[in-house]
Amino acid sequence: MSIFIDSGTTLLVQGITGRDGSFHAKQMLEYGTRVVAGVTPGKGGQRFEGNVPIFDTVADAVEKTGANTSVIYVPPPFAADAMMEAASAGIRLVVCITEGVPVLDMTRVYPYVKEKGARLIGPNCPGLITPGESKVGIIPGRICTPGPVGVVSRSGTLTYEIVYQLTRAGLGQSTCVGIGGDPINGTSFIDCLDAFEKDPKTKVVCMMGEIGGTDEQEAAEFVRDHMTKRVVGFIAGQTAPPGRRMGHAGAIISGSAGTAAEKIQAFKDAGMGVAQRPKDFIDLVKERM
Amino acid sequence: MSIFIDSGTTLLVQGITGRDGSFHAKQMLEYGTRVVAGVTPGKGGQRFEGNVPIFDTVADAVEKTGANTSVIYVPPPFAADAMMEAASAGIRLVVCITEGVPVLDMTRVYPYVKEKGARLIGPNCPGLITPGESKVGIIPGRICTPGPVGVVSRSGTLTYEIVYQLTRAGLGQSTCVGIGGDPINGTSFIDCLDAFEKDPKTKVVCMMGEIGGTDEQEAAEFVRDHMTKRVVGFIAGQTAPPGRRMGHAGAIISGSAGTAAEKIQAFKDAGMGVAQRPKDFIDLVKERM
Amino acid sequence: MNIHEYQAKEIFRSVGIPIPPGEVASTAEEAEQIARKFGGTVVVKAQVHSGGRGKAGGVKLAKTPAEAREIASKILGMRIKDLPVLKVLVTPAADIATEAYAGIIVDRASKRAVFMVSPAGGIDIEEVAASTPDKIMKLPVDPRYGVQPFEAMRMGFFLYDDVKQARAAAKILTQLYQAFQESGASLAEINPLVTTPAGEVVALDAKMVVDDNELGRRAEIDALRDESAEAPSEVDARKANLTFIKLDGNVGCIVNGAGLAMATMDLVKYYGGEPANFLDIGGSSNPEKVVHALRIITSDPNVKAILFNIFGGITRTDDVANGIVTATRQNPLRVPIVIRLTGTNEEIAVKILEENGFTALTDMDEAVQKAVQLATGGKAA
Amino acid sequence: MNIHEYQAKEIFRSVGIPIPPGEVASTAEEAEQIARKFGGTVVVKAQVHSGGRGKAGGVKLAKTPAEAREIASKILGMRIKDLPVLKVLVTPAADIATEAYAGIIVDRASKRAVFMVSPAGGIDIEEVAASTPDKIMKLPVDPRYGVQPFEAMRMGFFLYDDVKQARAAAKILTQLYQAFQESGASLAEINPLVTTPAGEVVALDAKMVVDDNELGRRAEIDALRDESAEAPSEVDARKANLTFIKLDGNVGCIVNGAGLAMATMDLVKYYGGEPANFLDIGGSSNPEKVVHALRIITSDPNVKAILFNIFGGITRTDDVANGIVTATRQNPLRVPIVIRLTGTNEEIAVKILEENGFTALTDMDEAVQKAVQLATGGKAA
Repeated sequence: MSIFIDSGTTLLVQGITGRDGSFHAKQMLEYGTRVVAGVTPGKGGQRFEGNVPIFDTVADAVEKTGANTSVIYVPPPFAADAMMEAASAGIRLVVCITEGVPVLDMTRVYPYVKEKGARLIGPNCPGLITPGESKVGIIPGRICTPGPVGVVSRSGTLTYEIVYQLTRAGLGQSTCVGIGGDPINGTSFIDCLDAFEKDPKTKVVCMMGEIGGTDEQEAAEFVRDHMTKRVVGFIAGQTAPPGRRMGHAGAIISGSAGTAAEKIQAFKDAGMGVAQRPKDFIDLVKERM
Repeated sequence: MSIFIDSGTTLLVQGITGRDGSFHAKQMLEYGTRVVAGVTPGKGGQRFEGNVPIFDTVADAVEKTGANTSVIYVPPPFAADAMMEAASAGIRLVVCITEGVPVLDMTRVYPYVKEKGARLIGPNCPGLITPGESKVGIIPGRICTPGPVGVVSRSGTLTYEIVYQLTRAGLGQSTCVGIGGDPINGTSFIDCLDAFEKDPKTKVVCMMGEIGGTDEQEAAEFVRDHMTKRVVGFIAGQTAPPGRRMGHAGAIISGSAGTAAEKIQAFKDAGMGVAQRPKDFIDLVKERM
Repeated sequence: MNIHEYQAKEIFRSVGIPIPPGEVASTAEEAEQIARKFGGTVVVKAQVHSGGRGKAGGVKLAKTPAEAREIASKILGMRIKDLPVLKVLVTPAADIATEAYAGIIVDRASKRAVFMVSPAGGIDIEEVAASTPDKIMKLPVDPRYGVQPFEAMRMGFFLYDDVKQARAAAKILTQLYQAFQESGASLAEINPLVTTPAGEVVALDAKMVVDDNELGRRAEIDALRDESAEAPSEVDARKANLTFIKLDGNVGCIVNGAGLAMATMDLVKYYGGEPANFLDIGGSSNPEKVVHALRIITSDPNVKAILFNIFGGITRTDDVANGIVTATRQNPLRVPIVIRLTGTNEEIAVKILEENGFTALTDMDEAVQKAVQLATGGKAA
Repeated sequence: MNIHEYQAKEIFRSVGIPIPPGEVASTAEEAEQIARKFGGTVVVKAQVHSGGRGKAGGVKLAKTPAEAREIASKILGMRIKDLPVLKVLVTPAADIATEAYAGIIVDRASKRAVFMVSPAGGIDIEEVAASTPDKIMKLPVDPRYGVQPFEAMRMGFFLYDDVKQARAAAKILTQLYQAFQESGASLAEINPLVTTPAGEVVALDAKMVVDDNELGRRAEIDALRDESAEAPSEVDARKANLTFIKLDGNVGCIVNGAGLAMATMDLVKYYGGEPANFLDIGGSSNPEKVVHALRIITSDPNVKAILFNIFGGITRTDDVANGIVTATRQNPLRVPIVIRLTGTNEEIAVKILEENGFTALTDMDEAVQKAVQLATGGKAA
């Protein structure tokens, strides 16, 4: 078992002929993901890698291939439309990798996708992977291995780092989800924690947060009130100066809200394990297995 | 019993200090409707008829008086905003009397009101009345009397005509609802038929339709498939020439769709009684009691 | 409100839709001059608020300015479905590779503005809908989001295989929706939307109907009204805030409310008469309206009896009574009048009428029967 | 992106918000001339991208043109929170009856643009929020409907009892939302929104922050960027599409991804070092970016060691390796470098580095410890 994606995931790649889209579509195919369709307007009728059919529209692709999941690699000005197109066409899980989507676009995308009953992960996220079954996005497949640890993170590369360390320590993963660090994204920590709680394969969850906002505090409350599984947390940005924007909108501290200290305290108050360094996850997870 | 309104209805009048609003607010008070508040921006703090408090906003009025129903008498350019304000403030039943609301406004009002979980009746409708309990709108109270006949109509004055004849024949009404004749309105024939079907007090339903659209045909199907109670129907506009707009947007026949003959046939196919003249309702209802 | 093709084209141009040039002529001479200016073959198109213009001979090709003059002269003398043609649009004839259809209407069922597009354009879209419904794509627009780029592209690809043409069409459809919204339209249509041999996508015709309820807040659209192109009695009625439609009978009907007005007409027919008109004095009435209504009705020589049927709700029957008194004082009636009125302020109304020598009935069937009797000299009673 | 008060005022004016006149001066002489033109008392306001301008003495009244010159001269020489003041706005001093606050921000929690309004304006709104939270009304705007008239009126009545002032405020708030949307803002603020003794509602200040992600599609907003008002190293970084923040330590960090960059800084500290900066080379990398990153880092004399920490996903580690090779060929390094890289195309990257005399580590902790050691001469190891 796993969350959100598994061997039944049939994937559509939006922007499959672009630089990033084609590169990662190949990686996903190599990993074994069932990439069943691609979309690039004007290239309908062609094939990607001689095999995957390309369509002009998502509606066409879904109708012809029955894809249930979509991953988006289109430039930022077109990303909002791509997410909405996917949700409108009946895609159940929409994963947007694109970085730099205007936040006002997301204020429209969020309710739209919700009304359509789809789940959105991202934007500005690395996607997700259920090791050995399906990879949707850009998380390097070789750093993952199947196992009982659920991973959820606001960061991209930090997720890879920790997954890589877990794998090297023999701690496989059920599913790793990068939810993205933008101010408005589709799936929250709590959504993932809830799914991991219900997933029989997941035994322990690793959660990587950042300074800024209050998502981690709310997630800690959820852990305390609704989870029987053990959760280990980490907060990046302990040394960040307040009031500055650390690379993406997620990582900003305004006033006293959203500091690393405050979030770590919330984790402790919820009875969670707290990793000081990424490598501390290994021992903390092992103790909780 | 009754549908939509009863002695528990606490009413707010939007536009209570206008010409029509003040006139009909008085009529409703005289009828015994529990008019608990009025709204006119800038007149907050005053009282209507020395008794009913006036507020600047619907939110204020609802917070202070707990009104659960609102009736709207504001000029057409402001009616859409008034409907949305009422729904936003937690009003459960919004009745819009205003005639001449632009239809594109209604394309926005309809989903908004629905999202807020409110029921909208109208616009361009006479409102509704549960004789002896509550009157919301402009249906003259003295033409009604309590009883077992449910009345629903797309027209205003035609409703009065028929209710008046029913009353004179000793056939009282459970509730009379004028749903309005605009192309987009909040409550349909089917909504009302469904409510009458569930209302223990209603024994027979009178339904007055018009040429144009297919609402009556769909309502006839509903009667056939989902109703145990008997329904008598009437269609106005048998002599109307095709392709012309008869006074309001409801009454237009385009091509072969929406003619009186077609609608009457649908009524017959559904096993409904059909009144040729308004006065025919009397015998048809009596036969079905 | 209907607007002319040339007016709709101006609106469409203002939002960026590509439309070939064209100029309006009111005389054959003007048409000739315009044709000379454009050079080559032109199309002369009647500007008239009625459908079936092409079938009625209101659209013709002219190869020379002289021919344009001749054709314009013919078209400018026509009446199409009883409406006069007072203007023609002269526009260069276009080379056409393909013809498609694009329209937006307000749809009762979905409660939204709905796009209808079809690669089978140039002909009546209702025929396409009947014979080859799979050649029509309908797309309801969620008013909360507007027409979205991916929706416009889906329609573009439904119309054209070529991605450039699909993109051009998507852009035009988005602009059409903008024009539709900004004008408060209930219908906006391009038929045909053509491709030229060079592959350009261009709108060759334009049609727009505006929701009358929008005119109060859109002065620039209201200003497009061409009263010379409308039936005079309907112009009068509209100015008086009445809804009036002339019919062929002899019982003039003045009623409040469209439903009751239609039911009254039906009842006139039921009792053996023929209604002379549909006339709805509307909800909020005032005495002035009644004065206008009587003037319009009595100007029809066919009318042999006048029937008032007023059921007061938001309409106050005393307003109506005062209107009747004022109007008949100004212009004494030459035909009998039957007044039926009940509802709001009925007692006051009856008093006003009786003090002025009228009698008022309260029963609708009785009033209709009496009016029919008076109009037919008792023959139909 | 921050824009100046005078620029925000131009935008606000363009949507119709009433704002008293004002002109910008870059010299004390210009300020004097403007003050003379306006006559009477003026306010001289520092145009600078940092908060606390008032407390730092960047806003002063001047009763005469000579005083305006003197004050402008002082303010134009200031640095506020390390940013230079290069322009002042000179505007007539207004008579103020009341001061309110009106702002819009994008709110993570509701995932919407949210209005915040308060009748207690003129001071820091966060102080109002802390001390008298009931004096703040928050209203999230449903993006599908925009700010609706009744919502604007509710806020208007929250600010003012007088209906005319409430209506004026409602109009201004609606216009503020329009400016916010049309500019792609993440914050738009009027503080104070004042009433004059005559009862007019007027915006005396204007602040706007634009979402950097919007600039690509809004050339007219992008053109408002004033690079002279930004920290030079951050200007360089932005031009190279890097996110850079200077800190005070001695370990220069070049990392891909904000989370990993922060975690790397934290780990530098954990192992006894001090990060010299935050630098994220972002997702899609190319060798040029790495060249720029190295140039920016090495221009900081405090940097004693450079630490690369690259975990390739969408970033290809071979791009990074090529960048390191190119950059160090152009400008040989004067400080030691520690390269940790793993992930996408790692094998190619390692080969490139080794062929060019670099060694690459794969363990993050090992790399950070080594960099700290090199920077501190082994003292902190």
